[in-house]
Formats: sequence, structure tokens, C-alpha cells
Amino acid sequence: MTATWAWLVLLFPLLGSLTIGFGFKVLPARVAGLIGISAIVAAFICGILALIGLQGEPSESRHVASSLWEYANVGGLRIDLGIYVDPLSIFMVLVVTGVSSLIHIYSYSYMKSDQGYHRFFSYLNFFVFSMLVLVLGGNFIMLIVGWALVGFASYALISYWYRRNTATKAGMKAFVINVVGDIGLYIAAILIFKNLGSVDYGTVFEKAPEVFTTNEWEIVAICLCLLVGAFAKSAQMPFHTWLADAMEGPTPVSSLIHAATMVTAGVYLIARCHSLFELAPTAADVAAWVGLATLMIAGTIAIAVTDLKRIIAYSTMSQIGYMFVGVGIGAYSAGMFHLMTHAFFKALLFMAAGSIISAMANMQDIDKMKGFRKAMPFTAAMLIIGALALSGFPGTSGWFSKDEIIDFAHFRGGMYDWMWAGMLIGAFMTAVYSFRIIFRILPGPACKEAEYLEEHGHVIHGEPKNPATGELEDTEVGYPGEEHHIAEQAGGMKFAMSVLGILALIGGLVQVPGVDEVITNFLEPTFEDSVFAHMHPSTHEAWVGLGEGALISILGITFTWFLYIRRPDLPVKFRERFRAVHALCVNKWYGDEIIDFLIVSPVKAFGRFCNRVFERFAIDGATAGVAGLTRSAGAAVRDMQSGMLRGYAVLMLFGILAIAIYFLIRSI
Amino acid sequence: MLSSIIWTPLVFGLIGLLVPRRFTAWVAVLGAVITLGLSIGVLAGFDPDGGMQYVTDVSWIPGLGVDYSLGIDGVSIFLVMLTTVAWIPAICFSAMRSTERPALYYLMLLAGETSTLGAFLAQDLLLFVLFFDLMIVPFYFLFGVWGRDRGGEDDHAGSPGEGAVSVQSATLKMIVFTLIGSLLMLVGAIAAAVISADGGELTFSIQTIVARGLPEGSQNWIFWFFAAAFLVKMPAFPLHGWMPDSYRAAPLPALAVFSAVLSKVGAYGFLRVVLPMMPDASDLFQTTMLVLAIASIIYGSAMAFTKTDLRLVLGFSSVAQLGFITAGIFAFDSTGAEGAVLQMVNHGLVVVPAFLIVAMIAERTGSEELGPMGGLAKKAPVFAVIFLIVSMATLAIPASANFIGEFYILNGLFQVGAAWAIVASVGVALAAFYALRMYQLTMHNPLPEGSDSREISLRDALVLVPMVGIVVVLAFCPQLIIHGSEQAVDSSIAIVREVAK
Amino acid sequence: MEQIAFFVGAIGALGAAFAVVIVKNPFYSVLALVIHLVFLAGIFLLLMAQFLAAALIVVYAGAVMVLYVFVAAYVGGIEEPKWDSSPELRIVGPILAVALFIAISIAVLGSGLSALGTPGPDDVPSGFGTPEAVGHLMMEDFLIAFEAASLLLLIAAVAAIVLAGRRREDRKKLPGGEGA
Amino acid sequence: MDIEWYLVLSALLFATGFIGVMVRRNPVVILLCLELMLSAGALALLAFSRMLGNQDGQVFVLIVLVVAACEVVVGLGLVVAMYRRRLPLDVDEIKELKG
Repeated sequence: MTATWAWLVLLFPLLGSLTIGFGFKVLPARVAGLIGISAIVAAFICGILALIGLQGEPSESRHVASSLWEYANVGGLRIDLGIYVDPLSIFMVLVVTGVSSLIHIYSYSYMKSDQGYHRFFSYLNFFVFSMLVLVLGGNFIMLIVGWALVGFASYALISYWYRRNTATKAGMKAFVINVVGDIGLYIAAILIFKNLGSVDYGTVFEKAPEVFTTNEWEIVAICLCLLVGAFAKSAQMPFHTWLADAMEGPTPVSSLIHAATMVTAGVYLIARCHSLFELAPTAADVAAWVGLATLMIAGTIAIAVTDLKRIIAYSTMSQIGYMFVGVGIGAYSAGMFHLMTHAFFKALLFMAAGSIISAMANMQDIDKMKGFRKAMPFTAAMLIIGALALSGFPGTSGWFSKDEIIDFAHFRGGMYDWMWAGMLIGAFMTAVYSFRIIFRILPGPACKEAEYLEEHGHVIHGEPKNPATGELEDTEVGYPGEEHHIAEQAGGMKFAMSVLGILALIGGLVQVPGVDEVITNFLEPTFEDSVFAHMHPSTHEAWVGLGEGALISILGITFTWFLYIRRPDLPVKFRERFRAVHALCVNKWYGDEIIDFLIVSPVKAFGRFCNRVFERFAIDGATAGVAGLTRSAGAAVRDMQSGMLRGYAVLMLFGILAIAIYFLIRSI
Repeated sequence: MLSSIIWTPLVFGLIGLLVPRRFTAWVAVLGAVITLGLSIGVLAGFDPDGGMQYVTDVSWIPGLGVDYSLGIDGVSIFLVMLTTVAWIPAICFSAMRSTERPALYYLMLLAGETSTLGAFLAQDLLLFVLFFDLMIVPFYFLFGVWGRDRGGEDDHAGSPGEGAVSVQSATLKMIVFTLIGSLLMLVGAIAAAVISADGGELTFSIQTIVARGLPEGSQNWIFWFFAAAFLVKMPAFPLHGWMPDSYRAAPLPALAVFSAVLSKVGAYGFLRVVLPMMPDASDLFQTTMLVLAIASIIYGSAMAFTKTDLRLVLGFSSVAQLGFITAGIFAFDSTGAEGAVLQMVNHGLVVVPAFLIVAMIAERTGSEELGPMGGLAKKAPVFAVIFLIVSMATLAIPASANFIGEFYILNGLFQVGAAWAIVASVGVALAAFYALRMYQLTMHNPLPEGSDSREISLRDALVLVPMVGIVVVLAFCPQLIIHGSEQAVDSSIAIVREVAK
Repeated sequence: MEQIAFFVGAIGALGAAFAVVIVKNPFYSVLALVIHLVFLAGIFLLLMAQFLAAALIVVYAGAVMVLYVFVAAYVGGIEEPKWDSSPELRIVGPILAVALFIAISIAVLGSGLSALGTPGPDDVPSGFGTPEAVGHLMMEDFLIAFEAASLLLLIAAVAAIVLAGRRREDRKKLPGGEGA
Repeated sequence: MDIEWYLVLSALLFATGFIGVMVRRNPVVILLCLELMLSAGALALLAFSRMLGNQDGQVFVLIVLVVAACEVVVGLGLVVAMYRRRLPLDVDEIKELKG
């Protein structure tokens, strides 16, 4: 029964996507939106039913594999169209469908005036379907399928406003980087098949400890290849450059795909393959260190940039860095816990940002925003809740989840103490950049857009401009419409944000050290084979950790307050003084340029070389050479063709004689 | 049964000469549809574990041991299906537009189908060579007569960015390259028959020659004679010199089937003739062939993303795809070879709609050059979605059958050596780039002046949608093809695997 | 008696043949060929080919050679120019011809056919070589070849008219020219 | 008289004719030399016919004569045409057919 519910979880979003897609000419826009929402809500309900079914099983057999048909099978490499349901996948299903439902409701209002309403919901439902394939897939090939389909959906939604050159470029970048990640997974799957003879989760995880010894190079290679995929999808170093550009997509997309769900797939992957990673501690350490590097670097960038959505995007990278550290060092349930709370507060932050951006007539620069506190009280409240949860303010969900990871690093000690220190610094930066947003946007005298909203009760009409380049927009096609909606006025948005706001505030209470450990207990069947399964910091240590986190967070918020409210001249001075550092951060540590220099330029140069030099000289040259050879051979024979009749007679005689002599000699 | 499949198209082509002008095209469509029906009939009665089936064997030139011998097995059946399927959209697409000298045009197209089917079905080496050579004749005329000069001074439509091409020189290049290959293959075929007979009764039957075997020394040179013909036909790097010009000059419907099906004859030849007949040489030259294949992948992909002419993008992407197929075959692994067969069918199914879409794009923008295009999706969502599906299948996105093919090929390559698979997978990443670039630069971005964004017409949709439908169905169940061909593929590579051990 | 006749015929035929090749004036060459044909007809008789001997004299030496005479007279007795573009042929040609002769002789004499050394069987059927016998063969066994040959002759006649006949545009250009 | 003699005579006549073809440049004379070679061939045929006591050879000779006549007709037609066009009657000068 559980499997049936799980299949239904997959079916509804697919059906929704197809119905909207095929019916785009027939269905009224409202109906399409409602179909989209109900498909996801239905999937969420099926997810809950599957959860109930699964919880009915005894703890040691709490996993179900189910297969529809044989997808492909050659030479022992058998691939089933199958799913694998266990607490981990159900956890992900619930997070994905739950957050998606809210974001669909939000989009229903937010995208109201958009010209591609059907397309948007069709893509969005398709994304949810793909994401569910990713988390439910029963073998590595299904994982790859889901992995690539979410990449595709992400591409389609990033370049959703396809008349913008910037959007299409960003989509391309995201897609290609993700394909590189896919290739990592291909090779990992091939290696797994070669060594273990199967790609099914059940068989693989069971046989891996028998086949591999710890840190054998092959298992390390497998894990590193998996990590390539994970890094690419989760925008970790050095594959991080696409995520900021992905903000070209509509805000609900950023909220759903590029914050709450898809980008956390890498974390899910490591958690799913934890039994492989525990056989390759080196690879697990790589994951953790890369996560740490990303969280710190992304933090510095988030402090420097001024584009509202990009600040949140870098904060996403940074938070995923925490999750990577978590699952890298063995704090699986903590990592998954942070994944969940992050989905709540990050989706909330993006939604609030979307509301503000529409009020700004699609402007995203925080330098131009000011004084929205009075104009948009609801949005302001939600923004503050999001920022508090993000910075780990005591009591909020982020406080519990983030500090659980940080604490676990300290608990493992040794080399991991360095990570602990790094993560504390990161936490401080988190507080700084989240409240930088708050203190720049909300207080102070209202900017003209906020004033207009306050006076007229609706948002200002701006020139249709591309927020990234400032170019005037082509309004005829794929145009977002005269106005987006703001949370103050649209019921759907208000509802979605309220729910998320509540969850961001109290969502952490499900996992309070020493009180209730719902997540850990729920996920236990999945992670029980882990060596870290029964290693926990004691309740006392955990509370000490939470105390440290609270301190850092409050310090950070106070520091930011001092910087932006008390002495607003200081940031400018800092910027002047440390021009180089600021340039480094604003330019994203030159990640784009480095990739461009190391990979894109050489490939392009190779292409040019092929085209201009090789093709022209070697291939055409060879062709011309063959032609020339034929021609000169022709010329040689042509000279014999003198037109001299008597010459021909002589030649003929030579021929006759040669043949005659040949036969005469043979007859001897 | 197989004879009727082979000759039906030609018969209808000839009937087309007799009927009034306005019916010619529809007679051709009817012929192609009947051929498809016949091949479906064969497929329905096909037994995946039955080896060679529907065998026809009539003595033809008894003095030389040449038989009119036909047969079908798990590999050829799907290629025959691909052929009969692929020709229908090409002919329908032409039928909906006016063509000069229609009777001759459709006769040539259908003659091309006849000879291609003959090559896939022939079980006699000389018959195979004959059909292989005959294939090029109708296409020579199709390209030469209905093609046109491109990229001249005032030729905005012909992508001047890629330089000028004249029909004569393009077709001449093609015919010279192909003929050199074919003649070498003819010599190789005769040599194979004579040497394997070893003074005994001369026969060209492929099965008999395989059973008799060839001495190792002779295998080595006969191998290259065959390989030359097949590599040129594919085309593979560095024998693709004829491809860019011919592709640019050719009429698109003919080019669609040419690129989709004829290139597969080369790969099919490796699987049917070269591996079983020359196992020692295949084993000896495995590394060389793999290097060529990988070079095709990398080079084709690199060219595909620098070219601005849509036809060339597709053409070089074919070079890369055929590189994958060759690599899969020469991995001597059942997953690799099966992946190659799957990929042959997939690539054929994708290329036909791709070229027809190029034709439709050219009708809208008046150009086939990527630079000045864009924004066509504006009023044509259905058209854009069809193209999107085709592009995604081209780049072998997981969940398409192309992905399964590519994955199996990579897996096969990995069994030979990890480095092969890793280098080949670079091609996967590059494919993502060029396929998406092609889609984006035509469908997305602002719509330039003078371009006409217009929804696909119902008739064109009727041509494209079934093809796309097949691609989608296969995406859900590639096992359909794998199951049917597995046994035949295994027996094709069985001998060479023995040797390789 | 037979030998004498052969040698006379052979020497005459050969001598006339050399004359054809050597004589400068084509008109004399034609006459030499007529003489050659007469001697050859004699040798034909020795080989019991009475009908062919007659045909050779009547059709060949008579009709065909008249044609040659007409043409030679029409185009005039043109002397060959002194300058020869490839004088080496004057030496190479005869040497090659001698080599050819030797090759043919070796081929014929070395073939090991025992009948070569005999004058041929005596018991030839009665009427060997008579018009009646040849006519029977021609009309019975070789009818198709005969018809083909006659067709060829017809075609050749038409071809000659087309080739030698004056073209219309020539006629227009040269209205006063010689009639065709 | 043995058949050998006839055959050798035929070979001699053939070689003589060939010399003429190679050495002479007047088309009329070359045609005459071709006649010589044909008659040599006819002689050989007759000799074999006599040797075998079979008259088929005689029919062949008759056909050869017909073919020779045709050749003469066409050849002389060419000569006349050349003369009409004021072309030099020298085969070395008539070489427009060169490659």
C-alpha cells in the first residue's frame, strides 16, 4: 500500500503538468493554476498516507522497493523503473510537496498578470514531478533521471522570461554545469555497477561493505564522482557560479527550486549514499571541507552584493554548505533537519523579497530600497521572521538545526574542531547579511516606491526594464505583466507566507535536544547501519552549543544594527578602505572568471582551432589533396592522349606484343 | 516478404512517373506507408530469440557464388523499422510543399529507400556491397538536382557566415569520397570471398564466410578496406571532409533521411560484416578504432558548437553521435554494442524531425544561420515544445532512450578502460551545450526584425508529432528495442569476444 | 605445280603490299593494292576458296578499289610533307612490325598443331568452296550474321552520305561552291 | 603446299600493313594498309578453313569483306569530308581529339 501511495505521489504532479501543458489553449488561466495547486496538494496528501503506511511497519523493515517494469536490461546491467520508499525519501517527499504546495499557492497570485501562466504552472508541476523522481527513485539510474529532469526544469524556469538575453544565458549556464554534474553521476553509477554488479539501492548498500575495504581507491572514486554531481546541483565550490545567475527566473522559482528543494538534492544524495561515504571517509571529508569553504566564501559575497535576490541566493549556498558539512561529518539527521528548516525560512525570505521587488516595479537593488516598514507591514514582519530564523536567533527553527550541525563538529573533535570554528564564523556572517537586508530595506524614510504604495494602495508602475542590465524590455512576449502582486493584497501570497512564517518560527521545536527528537527518531531506520548512528553529543553539550549559537547570532545582529543604523557611514568607509577585498567579494571571488579561464576559453579555443585551422587545412586540405592527385594523374594520362593516330597504333602494337609475349612465355 | 519490403518503394516510385503530376506525391506517400505496414508485419512475426529469420535465398550469379539472399535479425529489424518510419515524414513533408520535377524527385527518394533497405537486409556480401553503392546514386541526384548553391554574395538564406558552397563541388566531393570507400570495400568483399573459399567453392554468403574464417594476415588489410567505406559513410573523423558541403547544399527532406539512416549503414556494417568476419583484425585494431571514435566525439562536438549554420550543427552532432556508436561497437561488450544499436535507432528518430524543424525555421526566418535568429517561440509554443523535446533527446537527457543508449555505451567503454569512458563523457557535456545553444538561439531571446514567429501548421504537426511520439514512447521503454536485439547483438560480437579473450 | 603457283602468288602479293606502303603517290598505292588483291585471289584458289577468290576480284579489286581511285583522284595526288612530326616512327615502326611477325610466327608454328605441317585433308566434301556450298552455309547456319552484316553495310552507306555530304550551312556560306 | 606457309605469308602481310599504318600519314594510304591487314586476316582464316576441311571459315571471310567494305566507305567519307573543309590530309595534323 505504501508503494501505491508513493507512485501516486509521482503521478499527480505529472498529470497536472501534462493537463496544463496540453490544455493551454482551452483552460482558463485560473483553472490551470488551480489544477497545478491541487496536483501538488494531492501529492502531499499521498505522501502523508505513504508516511502513515510506512510507520505501520516494524522499524527494521521500514523500506519498500517497488518496480513498474523493466526499463532496460543488458549484460547484467538491469535497470528497473522502480522506487524505493524509506523514511529518508518520505521525509524529502513531504518537504518537497509541502513547500511546493505553498509556493504554488503563492505563485497563483504572484504570477497573475504574467503572459505565460499556463507554461509556468506546467513547468512548475513538472519540476515537482522530477524532484520526486529524484528522491523516490529506486536505483542510481532513476536518481540520474530525476537529477537531470530537475536540471531541465530548472533550466526551463530560469529562462522562463526567455526574451531576456540574460535569462537565457543564465539558463544555459545552469544547465551545462548541471550536466557536468550528471556526468559525475554517470561515472559513479558505472563504477558501482562494475564493482557491485547492480545499481539498485538495496543491493548496492548491502553489498558495499562486503566488497570494499575502507578508503579503497575505487570506493573513494565512486564517492568523489557522486560528489561532483552533488556539488554541481547544490552550487558548491567550484560549481557554484550558476546559482546567482539563476535568479533571473521568477521569484517563486527562486524560492522553490533554487532555495528550498532542488539545490538541496546534493545533501539528499550524500545522506542516501551514507553507507558508501562511510567506507570512503576521505571523500566524506572532501564533502565537508568543500561545504565549509562554500559557506564561508558565499557568506562574504552575500555581505558585499546589493542585488536583493542574489544576497538570498548566496545565503542559500552558504546554508547548503552547512548541510554538506553536516552530512559530511556524519550528522545525517541534523543535516536533513537543517534542510527542512532551511526550506521553510528560505522560501519565506524569497517570497517576502518577491513581494518587495514587485513593489519596486521589478527593481532588485537594495541600495534603492528604503522604508518599507510602514508601507508593507505584513511583508516586513515575514522578512524579519525569515531573517531571524536564518541567522539562528534563539527559539527559531534555524537556531536548532544549524547549531546541531555545528555542535556535532565540535563533538567529533580533532580536525573537525577547525570546521566548528569556521562554521561559527559563518554563523556570524549569516547574521550580518540577513540583518543587512532588514536594516537597509525596512527602517528609515520611505523611498518613492514605498511612499507611492502607502499613498495609493497599489504598486508603482515602472518602465519595463531588465533588472540585471537595465535594458528596456520587449513587452510583447513572455512579459511579466504590468504588475506583480504584493503580499499585502493577495490572499494566496499572504496565506503561503503565514504558514511558512509559522513553520520558520516554531519548526525547530520538533527536535529539541533532550526534549523530543522527532527527526532523528523518524530517520533512524535509514541511518541505523551508520557508524555514527549512536554517536550523539550529550544533552548538556547540545545545550551549550545552542547557547554559543544564540550568542553569535545576537552578537551578529547587534553588530549589524550598529553598522547600518547607528553608524551608517561606517560601511561606506569600510568599502573605501578595503577596496580590494570588497571587489573580490562583489565579483564573487572571480568564480566566473576562473571557470571561464580554465574551462570555457580553452574549449572555445579548441573549437575555433578545429574550425579555422584543422578543418580548413587538414580536412579540406586532404580533400583538396585527393582532388589534386586525381587531377595530376589525369594530366599525366592526358599527355599520352596526343591525338597522334600513329602513336596510338604504336601503343596498341606494344600492348598486343606484350600480351602475345606473356602467353608465349607461359606456354613454354 | 523481405523482397516486397525492399522493392515496394521503388515500384511506387515508378508508378509515380505514370500518374498525373498532382498525384505523384501522394503515390509516394502511399508507397512509404505500405512499406512501413509491411515492415510492421515483419516485426509482428519476429521472434527475438530466433536468429536469422524470413530468409530468402535464390541463386543469382551461380558462377560467382552470388546469391540474392535476404534475412532479418534483431539488429536489422530495428534499422529496417527506422528506415521505413523515417522516410514517411520526409516524403510527407515534401508532399506538402511544391517540388520541381516531382515524379523524378519521389522516384529518387523511394529508390533511396529501396537501396537502404536492401543494404540492411542483404545476407550476401556482394549484394550488400551492391546496395551500399546503389544508395549513393539517388542521393547524388537528389543533392545535385534539388540542392542549391549556398552562402554566396547575396544569399542571406544560405548562412554566408560559413562561406560559399556550390552544389557541383559539394556533390562531387561526396561522390568521390564515397566511391573511393565503396571501391575499396568491393575489393575487400571479393578478397574475403576468394580467400575464405581457399580454392573451394566460391560463395559470398556472409554466414558461410564467417564460418569458414579468414587467415589473420588477410584480415588485417580487408578490415581497413571495409572500415574505410563505413567510416566515410558515417562520416567519422577524419573522413568527414565531404560532409559539411554536401549537408549545406542538400534539400532538407532528403538530407533528413540521409543523415538519419544512411549513416547507420556504416555502423551496421561494422556489426554485421566486420566484427564477425574479421575478429582478429577487429581485436588488433580495437584501440585505433576507439581513438577514431573518441576523436569523432570530441571533434564533432567542438565543431557543432562553433558552427552557426543549423545544418552543420546537426551534421557535426551526427559525427559525434556516430562516434559514440562506433565506440560502443568496438568496446566488444554486450552493453556497449547494445547501447550502440539503441543509439542508432534513437539518433535516427531524432535527426529526422530535427532537420525538418530546420526547414520550418528557415521558412519562418528566411535563414538557416543561428546568429540573426531568435524568439521564434513567441507565437509558436507547440513548435517550440516539439523542438525542445527533440533538442533534449539530441543531448541525451536522462529519461530519454538516447540516455540509456549513451549510458550503456559509456559502460561498455568503461569495461575497456576508464579513461575511454571519461574522455567520451566530455562529449556528453559538449552535447548539452550545442543542442541547447541551437534551441535557445532559435526559439528564445528577442525576436529580430523580419522574422515571422508563426505556429506550426496542422499538417506539419502531423508529420512531426508521430516522430516525437515515438521518441517519447521509447523514452519510457527502451527495453522494447533492447529485448528484441539483445540476442542478435550478442551473437554479432560473440566471435570477436572469443578472440579478445 | 602447286608450289610454284604459291610462290608466285606469295611473292606477287608481298611485293605489291610493300609497294602499297612505300610508293609516295596514293594513286599508285591504290593500283598496287589492286595487284596485291589479284595475286591474293590466286592464293585463295589454292586454298579451295573459289567463290571467295571470285568475290575478291569482283567486289574488292573491282568495286571497292574503284571507290579508292575516285577518292584518290578527287583529293588529288598529295605528296606527304617532308617534315615528319615523329621521325622515330620510321625506324620504330618496322622494328615493332618485325617483332609482331616473329611473335605471330612463333605462336602459329609453336602451337603444336600437327595438321599445320600438312596441306590439309584430301577428303574435303564435294563442292568445297563453291558458291553453292558457301551460300547454303550463309543462308542456313549464319543467317543472323549475314543479316547483321547487311545492316552494317546499310548504316555505313548512310554514314558515308552524312559525312561526305555538304551541310546546309556550308551550302549557304558557299552558294557557288561545288555541288554535293 | 603445307598450311604453315600460308600462315607465315599471312603474318608477313599483316606486319607489312602495320608498318604502313605506323609510317604513312596520308589517310587514304592508311586505309589501304588497313585493307592489307584485313586481307591478311582473311588469308589466315581461309588457311585454317582448309586445314580443318570446314567451310565456316569461308563465311567468316565473306563477313570480313563486308566489314572491310563498310570501313572503306566510312573512312573514305571522312577523307572527303576533311578535304571539303580544307583540312590538311595528314593524320598528324588532325589531332583535335587530344586530351
